Amino acid sequence: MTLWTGSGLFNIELGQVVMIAVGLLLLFLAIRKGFEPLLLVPIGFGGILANIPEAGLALSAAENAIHFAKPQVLAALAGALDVAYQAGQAVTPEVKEAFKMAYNDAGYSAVSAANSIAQDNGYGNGMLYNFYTVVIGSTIGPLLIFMGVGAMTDFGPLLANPKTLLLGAAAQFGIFGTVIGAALLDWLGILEFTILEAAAIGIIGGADGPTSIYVSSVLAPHLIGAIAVSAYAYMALVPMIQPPIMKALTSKKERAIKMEQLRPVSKKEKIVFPLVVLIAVVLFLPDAAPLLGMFCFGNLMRECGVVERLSDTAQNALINIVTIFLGLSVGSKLVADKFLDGQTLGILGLGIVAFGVGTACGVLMAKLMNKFTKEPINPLIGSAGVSAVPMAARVSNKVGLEANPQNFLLMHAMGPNVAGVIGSAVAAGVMIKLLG
Amino acid sequence: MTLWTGSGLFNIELGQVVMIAVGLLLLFLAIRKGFEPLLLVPIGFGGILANIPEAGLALSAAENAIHFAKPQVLAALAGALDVAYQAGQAVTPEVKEAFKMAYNDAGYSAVSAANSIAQDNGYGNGMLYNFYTVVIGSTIGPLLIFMGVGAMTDFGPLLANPKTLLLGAAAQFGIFGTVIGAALLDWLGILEFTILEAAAIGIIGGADGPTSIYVSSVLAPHLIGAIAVSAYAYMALVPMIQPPIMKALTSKKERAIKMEQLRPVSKKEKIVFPLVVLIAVVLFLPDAAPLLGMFCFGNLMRECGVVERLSDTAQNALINIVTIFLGLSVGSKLVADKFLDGQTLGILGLGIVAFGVGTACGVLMAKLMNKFTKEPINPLIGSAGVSAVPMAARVSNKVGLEANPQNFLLMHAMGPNVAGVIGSAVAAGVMIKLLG
Amino acid sequence: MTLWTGSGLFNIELGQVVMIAVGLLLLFLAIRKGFEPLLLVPIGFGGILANIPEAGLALSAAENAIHFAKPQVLAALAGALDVAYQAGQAVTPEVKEAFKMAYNDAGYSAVSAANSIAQDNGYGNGMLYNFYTVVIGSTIGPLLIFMGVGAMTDFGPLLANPKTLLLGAAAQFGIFGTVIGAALLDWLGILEFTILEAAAIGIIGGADGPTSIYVSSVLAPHLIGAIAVSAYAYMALVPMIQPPIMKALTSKKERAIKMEQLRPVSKKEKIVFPLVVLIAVVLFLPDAAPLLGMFCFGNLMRECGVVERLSDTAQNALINIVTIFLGLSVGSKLVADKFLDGQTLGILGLGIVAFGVGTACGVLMAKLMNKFTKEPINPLIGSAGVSAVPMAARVSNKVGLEANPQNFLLMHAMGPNVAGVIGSAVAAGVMIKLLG
Amino acid sequence: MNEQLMSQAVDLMVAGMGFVFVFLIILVFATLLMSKLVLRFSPEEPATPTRTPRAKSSASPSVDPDTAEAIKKAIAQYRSRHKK
Amino acid sequence: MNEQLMSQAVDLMVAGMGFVFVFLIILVFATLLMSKLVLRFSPEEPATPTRTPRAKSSASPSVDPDTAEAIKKAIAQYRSRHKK
Amino acid sequence: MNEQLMSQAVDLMVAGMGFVFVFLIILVFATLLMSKLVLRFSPEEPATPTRTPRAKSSASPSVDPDTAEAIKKAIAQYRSRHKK
Ligand code: NA
Ligand code: NA
Ligand code: NA
Repeated sequence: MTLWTGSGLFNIELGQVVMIAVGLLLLFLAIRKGFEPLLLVPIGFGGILANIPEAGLALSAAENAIHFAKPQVLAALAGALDVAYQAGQAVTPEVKEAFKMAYNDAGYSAVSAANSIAQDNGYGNGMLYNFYTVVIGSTIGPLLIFMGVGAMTDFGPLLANPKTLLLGAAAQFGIFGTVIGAALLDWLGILEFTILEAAAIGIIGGADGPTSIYVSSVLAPHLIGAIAVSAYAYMALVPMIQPPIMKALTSKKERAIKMEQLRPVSKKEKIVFPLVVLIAVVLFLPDAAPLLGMFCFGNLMRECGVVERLSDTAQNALINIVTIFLGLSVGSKLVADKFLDGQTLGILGLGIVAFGVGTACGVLMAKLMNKFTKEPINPLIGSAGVSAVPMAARVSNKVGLEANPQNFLLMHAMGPNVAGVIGSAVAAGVMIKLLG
Repeated sequence: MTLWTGSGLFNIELGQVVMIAVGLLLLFLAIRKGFEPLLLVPIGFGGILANIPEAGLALSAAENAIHFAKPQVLAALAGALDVAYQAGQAVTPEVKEAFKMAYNDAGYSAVSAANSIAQDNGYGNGMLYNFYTVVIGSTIGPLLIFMGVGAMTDFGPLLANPKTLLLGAAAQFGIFGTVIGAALLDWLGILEFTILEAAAIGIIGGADGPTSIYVSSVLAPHLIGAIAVSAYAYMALVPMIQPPIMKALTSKKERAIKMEQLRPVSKKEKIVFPLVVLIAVVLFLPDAAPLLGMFCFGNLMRECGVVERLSDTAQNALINIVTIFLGLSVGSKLVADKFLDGQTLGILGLGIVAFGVGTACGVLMAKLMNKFTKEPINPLIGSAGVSAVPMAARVSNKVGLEANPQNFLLMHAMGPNVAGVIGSAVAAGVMIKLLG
Repeated sequence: MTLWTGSGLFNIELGQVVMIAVGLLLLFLAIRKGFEPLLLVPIGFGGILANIPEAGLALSAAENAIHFAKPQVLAALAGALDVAYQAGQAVTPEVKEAFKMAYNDAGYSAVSAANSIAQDNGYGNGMLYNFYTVVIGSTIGPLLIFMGVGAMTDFGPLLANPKTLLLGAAAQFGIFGTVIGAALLDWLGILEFTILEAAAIGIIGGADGPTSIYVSSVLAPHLIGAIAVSAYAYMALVPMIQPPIMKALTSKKERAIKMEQLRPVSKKEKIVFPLVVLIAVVLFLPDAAPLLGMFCFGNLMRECGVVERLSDTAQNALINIVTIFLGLSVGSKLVADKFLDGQTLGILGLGIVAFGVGTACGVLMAKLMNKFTKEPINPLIGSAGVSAVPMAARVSNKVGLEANPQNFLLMHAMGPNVAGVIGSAVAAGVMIKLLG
Repeated sequence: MNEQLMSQAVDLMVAGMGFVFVFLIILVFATLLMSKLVLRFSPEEPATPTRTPRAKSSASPSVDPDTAEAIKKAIAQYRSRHKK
Repeated sequence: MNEQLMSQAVDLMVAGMGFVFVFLIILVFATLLMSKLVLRFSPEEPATPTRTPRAKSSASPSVDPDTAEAIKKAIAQYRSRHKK
Repeated sequence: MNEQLMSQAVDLMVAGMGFVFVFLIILVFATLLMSKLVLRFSPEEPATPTRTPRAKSSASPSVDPDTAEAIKKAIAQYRSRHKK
């Protein structure tokens, strides 16, 4: 009997069924459609695991104790969580709800105390909860991914043409425009957001996975699932989202502009550049130090040429290990009561707006710069400023080739593309500084 | 003088000498005899480290403080552990024993408090204790190994002939038969076991290392050393244990049965299968979710073809790193007072029974199925249902070739072989559900 | 405004400017001059990150809370840290200083309580602080590096000529001579040291990175930055430091001595040797168990031939991952108020003395042994006893070739070279036993 | 001696083996159904034979074994020389 | 509905985009200055062309593509056979 | 100035160097004994010469260095092209 009353079929709730379907959908998109599979396979699978009824893999010890709601355990928890409950009192759904809310609102010490009590009573943290705490709660996961990305990034094209940094700046309008969009939805009474939530949603416009996860883990951890899914899904959709916008904002003649070949960049410049970025961070935006610091560290290991072992590990074993856990951890936030919510629809809707605005601003900035510079700038490379490395640069190249089959923009677009990574990290730092 | 009174030679106890000899024996078996060296080398070495006198590598800070037994530290610990001891009271062996027992029986909060006090007084956790806590105490180690095993498993032969899942089911009689065996030893008054201990011992019959370690870490952590050693040792002995049983239960004619070639299996089936298993877990046995979830996740990464990077890492760097720490952690439980015990002999004896019963039931089930199916089933593939991948399948193949030199059973035996892994994980889930 | 008042330029202190310059200098030495880049690149970069004003990457939650010094948070901390401060009292620099000192002097429980309170108030541990706690605070980092070094070490030359172990012993005079040197500086009133600090500084003479970091993390964690930098810098300078000393202490004729070819060493001897060392540790010096245990474990994995997977991982992915974090963690101790201190100059000065004394004693011991042994011993191999593997052995070879172009000492010098690693680990164990 | 242990063990066996069989029988049918559905909805996909477990990574067999052997040795030799 | 949200969002945009542009403009000039300094103080270094992103690991191109292709296949074949 | 520091330092040196020598001298004899025992009980084992530190992974030297060099280049070239 315990086997039956403890089975999934007996306990499953509608929300869990829906979320498992969402997880399967993410796996389908990742495997069949090739949507950023490195992240969406673990996220989708983690989402399914998080919604297995009764298993509590995504819950802390205290949350598991509240779920099973034995009266004597609740009585012990009541003190730590400051809930009015006496031993022996009937365990109604309202009582459970009161405990859940008290736990969610509790500070660091109260949470520790409640988990301690739950562990005294034989409950444990779920596997995914542990992953989340270690990998995302500590912010280490996104930072290590960023280090690996730094070790994979070649700043050569950017160094050959540093002006393209401005394209990476302009595309960040996608981030802040989305914040305005969220405020608008709130103002219209369609959805409710706090400024923290609005900022975390905006970061989707950065088109950069680890930055999105990092910022939302700091500002609005309860939205991390929807934000990460939205960010990675739209990054995969860049080849569909960007071209119409790019074509609408440019004439065929502009798209056919040929750019001059990039100058060769010396090894020394590549070594010194991450240090220049780091010093700029030191002087102007300490709050971007974790993100940009790890990024520059990865890039320095790559370029300095004397720590190949470490650079290889950062680009392979380490980033792969972290990716597995990061994906499962993000998946752990795909639980019904946090994901099946109007806000998620809002996040998905705002996410595509973010990409569109970023793309448009990048292109417009490139058109503007083309007016003021001697050497010609093809406005198509502006769209690469959203980052989504290297997809957005490839899109620039492809649309450019359509207009002029001799027009190879890939290398020129890599400059704004990596500039977009720096730009989003700076925007993230500003948000954390002002709101965090 | 401190150097001499603090030396190993001055302090070593007989039990430690014996356990160091056991560690050396395990190393000998692993290195010279090839007994599952990937696990037994770290386990044996960890066992030696754990028994270094005075080093306390396998002890927590509080256990180290109790071992050195300074009166003022004991006085401070007395409150946390609820032992009747006043500052200044003489430190007799009985007092130390009382503290040790109080620590072993203490709940999560009391253990935390005692370790905090010990750390305030300058004692630290031993290295192996930390490894054990992180890798096994959190259950993450066995689960990551299982993920790696999933990433190395090819379900093709099973998908070509799903009936062989039943052979993997039958062989699990080894697990539960051993539980009965342990109960019998208890009933006869030879040894004493609780049902938790009996169940943990039974899991040796699953012939699956990470499952054994996972289950015993949940149900009977004090037996984990003996159970893991027993499981890995008998897995290495499969080529000696199984053939006599297989031959005794089959006629030469049965052993010579040729099976039809397996149908080709499409890539899509291989991708969907781990999801089918996962959904079955969701619906019927949430308690198997950590084990089978990670196993299916590893297999999905392998088969989906879009995350080769992650699959490679799961099969190599990650599983190797975890194996090193898991082995040392298991070794940390090879301390004299926990291992040199009648129970260990019972566990070693029951372990071989478990393998024998599992093998026999698998063969008998195959004989039964052969009666009811159109296409012929060679009963020798039944023994592969115990898992011990891929050793047991190779044994089936070898015994088959002896009876009929044209009879290649390897691929047919791989089906029940991997089915046995699923079967043991299901059995583990049932045990944890009913007893955990 | 927040952006400006929170910027680095507005807040930077002179000490931080100097330390960032020190970090850049370390990067320059590592990248351009090839000074032990695997460690000095992460250390230098970590040093810069640790000194980013306002970012607090190297500070704990409580230290960050004290830095920002909100009155109500300080009032909450006052209880935990036992500082006389009432809510509402003005926050003067003296008050902040009092909190800092109280935190530095607090025991384990008080530190935990203070960090808990700071986290309740929204402060978090800095990224580098977390790295340090996990990697060095737990001592796991240096031990894993040592395991990897063990897996890379070939004891063949040592086994062919075990007498050379004595050269590795003699060179440890560098360690203890430096302790005397530190005591002398203290006696002369030039600098102040405790015996713990003197011992930690002495270990620089071991010429072994992980041993230095391990010992100083146990005995004098506040000096770990200066000690690690000093150790790695002088190891890189071995080709400059050693030759003059070697030439001063030997005649040209002695340097030209040809040694007999080493006997071949069987695989079995290589397998058994790490176990012999381990047993010696068990019997005589349990306090060296963590260091030498992990070293022997790594070497056993290398030589036993049945766990190539694990050995490869220990030598590559695992050691590289740990190196990245270990370097950043050491860098986190390069903060102005801990590094810019007379002691650091003393440490740098004593470090070179340590290398010199170790080199000299090794050479003199070799000359002594040459008098008493039948087969000739070239005194140049004595200098390799300081360890600094394999640099010191190459130096012996090079100086030998200068004296006699047919004189290949590399393999003969590898014996004392690896003996020096064992010798320093033994010396470390003695120090921890007597002082820890 | 624990009075109830034997009955607990028997109960555990009955529940356990029962559940293991039920679960794996369900899995047999689920797998058969899954294979049927997959093959119906994508009949055109070229099936990989069961015999080659790692078909993904196997390259074309046009290089003759001797060449492969020579290259293998060269790679091993190269590695042993150049590995740090 | 949150009364202040819109004004907060606008403030955030102004401060954020302002800072992003200021920071990246500073970076443009810092990078130009850095390149000029580097090139002045080490003019002799042979520059690596931008087109080959991993110039470090690319070996001499003296092996013709066909040979490389053959070896590539052999390596893949070798791996698929010998991998455990 | 710490009155006792010098005497503590001297004590530490005496105890430390004494112990280091005792330990390593014991290790010399233990190693000699071990080698003798190992060689007595398994005299037939073909000894590996000390000169080749990684004998395990070194393949047969039948491939001539030029071929190896060519392959090495091809591998590097292949990697630089196909690495993601
Ligand atoms: Na971006
Ligand atoms: Na099994
Ligand atoms: Na040394």
